[in-house]
Amino acid sequence: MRDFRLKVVFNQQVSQRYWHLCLDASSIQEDIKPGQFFNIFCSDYSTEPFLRRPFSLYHFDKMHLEFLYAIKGVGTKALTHYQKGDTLNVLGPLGQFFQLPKNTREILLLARGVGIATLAALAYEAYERGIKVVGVLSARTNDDLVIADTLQSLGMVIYKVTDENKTSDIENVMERLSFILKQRTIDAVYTCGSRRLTRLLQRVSSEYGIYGEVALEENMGCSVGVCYACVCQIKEKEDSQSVRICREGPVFPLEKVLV
Amino acid sequence: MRDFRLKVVFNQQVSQRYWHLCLDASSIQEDIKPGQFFNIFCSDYSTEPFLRRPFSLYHFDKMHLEFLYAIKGVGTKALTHYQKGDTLNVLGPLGQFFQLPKNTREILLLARGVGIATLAALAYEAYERGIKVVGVLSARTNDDLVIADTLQSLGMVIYKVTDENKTSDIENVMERLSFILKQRTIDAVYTCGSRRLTRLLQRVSSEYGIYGEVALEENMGCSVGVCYACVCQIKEKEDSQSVRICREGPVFPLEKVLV
Amino acid sequence: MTGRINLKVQIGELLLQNPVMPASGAFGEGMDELVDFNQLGAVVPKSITRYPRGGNPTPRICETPSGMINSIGIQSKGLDDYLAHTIPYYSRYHVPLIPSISGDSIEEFVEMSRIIALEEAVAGLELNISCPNLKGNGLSFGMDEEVTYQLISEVRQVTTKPLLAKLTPNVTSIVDIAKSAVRAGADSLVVANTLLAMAIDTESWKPKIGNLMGGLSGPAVRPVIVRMVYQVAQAVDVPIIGCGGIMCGRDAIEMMLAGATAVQIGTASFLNPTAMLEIIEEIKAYLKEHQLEDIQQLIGQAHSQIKQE
Amino acid sequence: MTGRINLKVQIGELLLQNPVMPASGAFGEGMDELVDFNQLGAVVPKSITRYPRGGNPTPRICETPSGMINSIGIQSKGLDDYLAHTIPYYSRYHVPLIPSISGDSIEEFVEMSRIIALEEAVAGLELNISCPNLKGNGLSFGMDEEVTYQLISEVRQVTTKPLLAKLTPNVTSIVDIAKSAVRAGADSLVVANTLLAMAIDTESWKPKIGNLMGGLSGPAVRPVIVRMVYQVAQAVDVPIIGCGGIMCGRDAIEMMLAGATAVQIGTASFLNPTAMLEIIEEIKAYLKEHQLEDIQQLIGQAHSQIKQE
Ligand SMILES: Cc1cc2nc3c(=O)[nH]c(=O)nc-3n(C[C@H](O)[C@H](O)[C@H](O)COP(=O)(O)OP(=O)(O)OC[C@H]3O[C@@H](n4cnc5c(N)ncnc54)[C@H](O)[C@@H]3O)c2cc1C
Ligand SMILES: Cc1cc2nc3c(=O)[nH]c(=O)nc-3n(C[C@H](O)[C@H](O)[C@H](O)COP(=O)(O)OP(=O)(O)OC[C@H]3O[C@@H](n4cnc5c(N)ncnc54)[C@H](O)[C@@H]3O)c2cc1C
Ligand SMILES: Cc1cc2nc3c(=O)[nH]c(=O)nc-3n(C[C@H](O)[C@H](O)[C@H](O)COP(=O)(O)O)c2cc1C
Ligand SMILES: Cc1cc2nc3c(=O)[nH]c(=O)nc-3n(C[C@H](O)[C@H](O)[C@H](O)COP(=O)(O)O)c2cc1C
Ligand code: FES
Ligand code: FES
Repeated sequence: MRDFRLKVVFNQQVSQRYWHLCLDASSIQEDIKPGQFFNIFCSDYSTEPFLRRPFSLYHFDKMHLEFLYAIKGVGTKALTHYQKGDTLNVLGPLGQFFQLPKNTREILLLARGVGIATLAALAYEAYERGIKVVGVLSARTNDDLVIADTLQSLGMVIYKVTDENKTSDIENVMERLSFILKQRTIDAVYTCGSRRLTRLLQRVSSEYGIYGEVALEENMGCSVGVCYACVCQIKEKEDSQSVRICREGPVFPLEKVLV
Repeated sequence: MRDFRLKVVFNQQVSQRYWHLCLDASSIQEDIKPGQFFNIFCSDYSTEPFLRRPFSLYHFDKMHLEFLYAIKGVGTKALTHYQKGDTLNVLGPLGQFFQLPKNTREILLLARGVGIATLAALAYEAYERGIKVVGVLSARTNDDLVIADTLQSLGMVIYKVTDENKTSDIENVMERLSFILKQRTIDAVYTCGSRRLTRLLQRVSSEYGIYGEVALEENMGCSVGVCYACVCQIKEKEDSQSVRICREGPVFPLEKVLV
Repeated sequence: MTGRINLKVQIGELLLQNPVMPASGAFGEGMDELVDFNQLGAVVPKSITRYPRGGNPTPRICETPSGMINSIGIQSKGLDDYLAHTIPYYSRYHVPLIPSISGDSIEEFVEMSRIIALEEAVAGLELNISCPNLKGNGLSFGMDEEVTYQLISEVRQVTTKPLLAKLTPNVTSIVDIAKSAVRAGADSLVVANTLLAMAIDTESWKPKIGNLMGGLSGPAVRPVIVRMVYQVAQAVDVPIIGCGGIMCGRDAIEMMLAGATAVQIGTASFLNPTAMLEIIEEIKAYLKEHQLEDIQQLIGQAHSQIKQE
Repeated sequence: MTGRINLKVQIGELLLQNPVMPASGAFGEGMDELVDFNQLGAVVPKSITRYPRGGNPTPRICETPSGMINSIGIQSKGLDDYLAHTIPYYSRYHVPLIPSISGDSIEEFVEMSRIIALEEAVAGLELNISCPNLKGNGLSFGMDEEVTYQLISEVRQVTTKPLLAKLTPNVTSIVDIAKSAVRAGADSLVVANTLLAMAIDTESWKPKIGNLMGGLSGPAVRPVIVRMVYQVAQAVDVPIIGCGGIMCGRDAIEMMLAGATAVQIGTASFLNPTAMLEIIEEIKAYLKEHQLEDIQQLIGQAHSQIKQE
């Protein structure tokens, strides 16, 4: 983990709300894994934001770090001003990564909104390791599901549900999950981006006895585990314990998180 | 006076420390006069400065407002980031302008540093009205005297004095002034940019009984006369009175200012 | 929903057409070319002192991260000039005129209040008991509960017009001072004046303000003032006027959610001379967007949000 | 001039190799990959409480103009864990270790101080008498002269190691509290903790901090803290550690010109994790540029600049 100063390779809008940022990672020696994130300083060119903003890797290889981000507020807006050739301070790689249990042959991803970006990194890794991927991707609009097609084109089975089509309600998602879990042999489930969907997947995975993980989000200060801004509650035996999303997370065993 | 949103026509570096900014003024109906200034919001693209920065007009016509500014700190640095096509919020025209007494045929300008920009506007007006101009321009380096040549090329008599040539000391300037005032019939004198030179010109103009004016500078808050940040002391009979540089100034009768 | 949006708010017996007014010291005649004063909720001119006063040495302002320090020292032409020129000038406008009064002693506050309140054009009085510039080392009347009580109750004797007490944030408990002011008869509290501050030039090693210290204003201080408005709103029943760092409509709304009935705008007018008018428009647009008919529906709502949980 | 620049400063009996140390709560083990702790003037870990404590509800931080609000609530594993893990961890480094202590009562402060001071690795103690999060509505020990005096004098009984009292800025007169702390035996004063603040989300109408209010830090508050350092430096003779909004070497120098002997860096490390090391370099470069041999030549110089006039 270090604070790298990386050149922007491209930073382009890919849908109404989403942007795709690619940085030159040739100077990074560190091992990077899906689920990890970088804390990005996006205020060189504007008066806000004051703090850095955390973004998971969406895709990466030896030469590139790629992020997929949705415009929310000042930070993500400021990030859109960076252009090819500009440099960005990115601190990372940070946090724990997703685990693919031994002998996993097929996984299920349940993602909502920007959570899709986080799980996409895992989808790519699974793909490279020959693990099959089924994804249920949820968003406000179809336009927000830009990467669904990319994943589909790699042969993954992708179900899209959206608010605009009224297909994203819990009942409908539940139905899809049951259908998938009955039809296929899913070895592990992963989720990111929604409390409601996390709770749903907790129920389903415990019912089916499947290993699961979730990646959580919280406002961050330091992103390196010193400030305790980013905590969440984790079940420990009878008790619950407060852990840091930037350090012990953002990826946690699904059954342990209290959401 | 209004807060105009004007397009940048060009904004270019003209010497090591000086930049030349030209704005499209076609939307301005107001009458503008040499000595007046605009208060410019230069922080659209950077975290600083917080307040606006005041700049006198260096040159203007119906279509353009031109400013000549020296890089000092955060504000002027931020201003250099504006490019052709960008827009700038400029509040003005503000303040009182230089007076050319009736039947003036020749004037003397004594300027230091950025004060040269302020007096240049007056030089151009004098030139257009057929009034002869003699200028003693002082700066740290010869490089800072970019517009001296422009003025010279219009037929004005320009004396350059600089710190680097060790010609800018008071004695030497005094000598030049005496020489000019003896050789020529100067009807009025004007100064800007230096307390020392202002005091010198006060002595000289009172000795020779010549009308004089000075343009002053001070940190500004509102620039429209409401906050009383920008005051200076003016002699009133026996007494002295506090006046606002943005409102009663920046141009004042030379003999009245207490510097 | 009728489509008509109500922006009217009540400060004591004053009904304001909208909650936006200038903060004293950042407003005055020079702005009339830029701002139609008749659009404002009220007008609050620069604080007036009993006798003419020259003010402090320059530099009188400097900028700081997201803020500025000022130490003007209440330059003023004195009460006589105020009665002769300032009040008649503002009488032209048909929005409430609220002179801000800055005395050197309780007696001066009382004397000025009595005289100014007699003017028909004057709708209410703001008592600047918080100016950190007047006395040595930044002290002010509003730093002491007892002094605050005494000052306001004595002024209360000489006028029935609405009294707005402008509190200082430079205190351990603004709630105690606020309660004291209300007990003494203040009809409204302006929360608050500037935070006492200082900046030093690392080249000259000298303070950036001629008077060494001054008052910090601008967005940097807003979180402190929002907190104080919230605390004071829990403790007193009179309307609060939020003042400190409001730059846009959202900032004004934040202040009102915290418990302010109206807002004052200072520093924002330096960055954008028409800020007050834009803030009024932005508040209107916010209400429309959120399908609210009446600005009253915002006031203090952060409190109810918490109680609900 | 020899070309060697002295950055050493003295805090009580502690000689620091340079004046730059972390502010408690914005520093910890997770930073060792980024910062060589041996380069710092001292290390100050997160405040420790007597018993394990979960801390406050999230969100625990939010950003504000040029600053941030935090209300962590001193999440801590308690004293036993601190003795077992934290102190041994920092013992590896050869810079002074200054634990920050946060008690719920004077007795707890005394008990923890006594136990922690016994550890050989501990060079001095910082008493966090200023945390605005612990008690209802932002109260803290350091808001009262008497309580401050009593707390520090009782702790003074149980250890001879240097005591640093971290003051709160949320008071009417920080000078009175500072004098009280020094009278009680504090060897140094940290000026200061965070300003009590609040921000409200204009969409949800809820406070942006789970605990409603929190402490404002970052460059927004620096002018207030510089003022306090300046005032306290005039009033007491112990070394002051300036803390609040220092982002770069120039800011540290401003604090020292105001009268600080050393500085603590908090929020800056969030924006730039190597900020502390860069600040040390920038101070060195500043001294070189200004042909100064010794950092002592800066401390309190704003005061002499004024006296000279
Ligand atoms: C580990 C992690 C990975 C993430 N990965 C992605 C990703 O791949 N793509 C993506 O689009 N988004 C991702 N996010 C979310 C992203 O960080 C937020 O959308 C972004 O910070 C919003 O900033 P803003 O200034 O645009 O919005 P703001 O208007 O400032 O805030 C919008 C919301 O963002 C949240 N927020 C504000 N500050 C922070 C902060 N310091 N840290 C975290 N959240 C904050 C607040 O809860 C707020 O409601 C991730 C978040 C975390 C914690
Ligand atoms: C009426 C008037 C006309 C001017 N005309 C010109 C001009 O034509 N060309 C030119 O180059 N400069 C001009 N100046 C000076 C110019 O305003 C300053 O150089 C500029 O504000 C410096 O800003 P900065 O942020 O770059 O420097 P900073 O580092 O912020 O400050 C450098 C110096 O500028 C002064 N300063 C800071 N803030 C302000 C403020 N709000 N108002 C005034 N001064 C301030 C301070 O005294 C400081 O010492 C004029 C000033 C005035 C008052
Ligand atoms: C230049 C300046 C002058 C001020 N003069 C006065 C004054 O005369 N009386 C007063 O009560 N407040 C005065 N104030 C304080 C403002 O009224 C207001 O309380 C403060 O600036 C905070 O609001 P803001 O952040 O919107 O500026 C002054 C503020 C500034 C910036
Ligand atoms: C996230 C966070 C946690 C903090 N925790 C503590 C703490 O545990 N004890 C303490 O004395 N101060 C704590 N502080 C206050 C800092 O030590 C420091 O006084 C304050 O942040 C001002 O300095 P800065 O502007 O450099 O951040 C904390 C500050 C932040 C931002
Ligand atoms: S963000 Fe600081 S501990 Fe996680
Ligand atoms: S800058 Fe406000 S009165 Fe001149």
